[in-house]
Amino acid sequence: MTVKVQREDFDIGAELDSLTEGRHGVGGLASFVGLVRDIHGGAEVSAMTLEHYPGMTERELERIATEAKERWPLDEVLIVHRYGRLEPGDRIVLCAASSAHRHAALEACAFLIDWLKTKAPFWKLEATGGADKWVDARESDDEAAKRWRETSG
Amino acid sequence: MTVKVQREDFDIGAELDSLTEGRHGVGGLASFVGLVRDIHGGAEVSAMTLEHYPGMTERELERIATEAKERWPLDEVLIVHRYGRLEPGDRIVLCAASSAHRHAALEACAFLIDWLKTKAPFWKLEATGGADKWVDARESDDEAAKRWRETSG
Amino acid sequence: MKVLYFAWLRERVGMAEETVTPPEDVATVADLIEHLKTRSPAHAEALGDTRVVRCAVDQEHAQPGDSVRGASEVAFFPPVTGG
Amino acid sequence: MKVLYFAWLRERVGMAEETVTPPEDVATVADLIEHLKTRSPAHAEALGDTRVVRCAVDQEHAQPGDSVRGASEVAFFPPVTGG
Repeated sequence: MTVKVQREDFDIGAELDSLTEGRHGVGGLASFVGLVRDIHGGAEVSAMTLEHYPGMTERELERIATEAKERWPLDEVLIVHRYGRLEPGDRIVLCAASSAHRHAALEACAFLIDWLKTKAPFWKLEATGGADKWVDARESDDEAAKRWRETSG
Repeated sequence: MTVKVQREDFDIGAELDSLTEGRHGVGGLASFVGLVRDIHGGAEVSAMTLEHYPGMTERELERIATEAKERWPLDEVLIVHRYGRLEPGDRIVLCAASSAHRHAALEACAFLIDWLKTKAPFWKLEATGGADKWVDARESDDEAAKRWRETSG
Repeated sequence: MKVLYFAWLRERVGMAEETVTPPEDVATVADLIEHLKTRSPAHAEALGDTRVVRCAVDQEHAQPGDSVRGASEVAFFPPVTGG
Repeated sequence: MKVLYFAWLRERVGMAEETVTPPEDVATVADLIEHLKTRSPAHAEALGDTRVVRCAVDQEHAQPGDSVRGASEVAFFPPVTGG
């Protein structure tokens, strides 16, 4: 299991090769690369800055990688996540899972990226048309409202 | 859409980068790499030779790539498939799909590799313990029996 | 007409490719198989079990009843075993 | 106790980190928020809408009723927006 949180870009080929090199029981390797899009919510995005919580981010990513290994018969799990300033077309995240069985690898990879894209401890500051704006997490707001209400009653 | 059927190995990083380079509307890139396992059906495999039907293979792969683009809102689809002699740990196939939406990319990638691993026009000759043996396609045999029976009656 | 054989069908027939001019009454894939079986004992053996013989006419998958008239390339092969 | 702020909470409070020694009666995350709000108008404004404030105690997600006693690091941040 490998988890990296880094400012630098990553080399997809080198990262993926490291998962399978010398391992002859691996039938398949599923991976997903997330990239910065130039459009978000209809507005043009010129850049984005990802802030995170150093230390806690790594712990949370290791936790979800461990959960994937518990749910599926995986050989290896890899997560590489960038932070800092990123521009459209830049790579943000790579997640990958290898297994003797292709469906295990594919499902684990989908599970990882769904979690990473919605629940990983990152905050997005988007530059749209000159102005910098923190991206809202709308659905979580509603859930949160309920959560805080329950304990304040 | 890119389809390659080749004897040589491929460079995962270079192939995947070519799908997203300079395209800023792509949010995600899902991919799968299939590798030769050293075990098949309980027997140790020392090597495998993939035979194919040059010309028809490319047409069939282009057809399934086109079908994926019709089913999901994809930006690009890539299939690279090797033939010839391969050893455990060698890469056999790479398929990838890119899209503005991660679920489209993930589902299309799973669709492609399921088709490639079961229905692509390749025949496997496995070397197990000194002997070379053509791999059977059991399920298809039964279907086939029915098919030929229907027309011979 | 060019006839191609792949995988163990190629090995059993003993060749990868041959050129045949089938008689006038060969209309379908099934007819062509019966004709090819008369060419040699190896052909008869290789093409004997039609449950495990697949066919493509001009690089399109074909059924036993499909026409081979005017085809330039007919291929026979076992069920595919995938990549 | 070290208190950390992230994203727009950091901007509104006007600092990324501060060291606080809360009074004895601060037992929970909710208590700590009330205490921090007394430190400055910026704190009061930033931490005012608890619907959009999340907390971690010693790098573990925490609920408003969870204890902060003995904690060495408490962080406040908006709901995550993913990678």
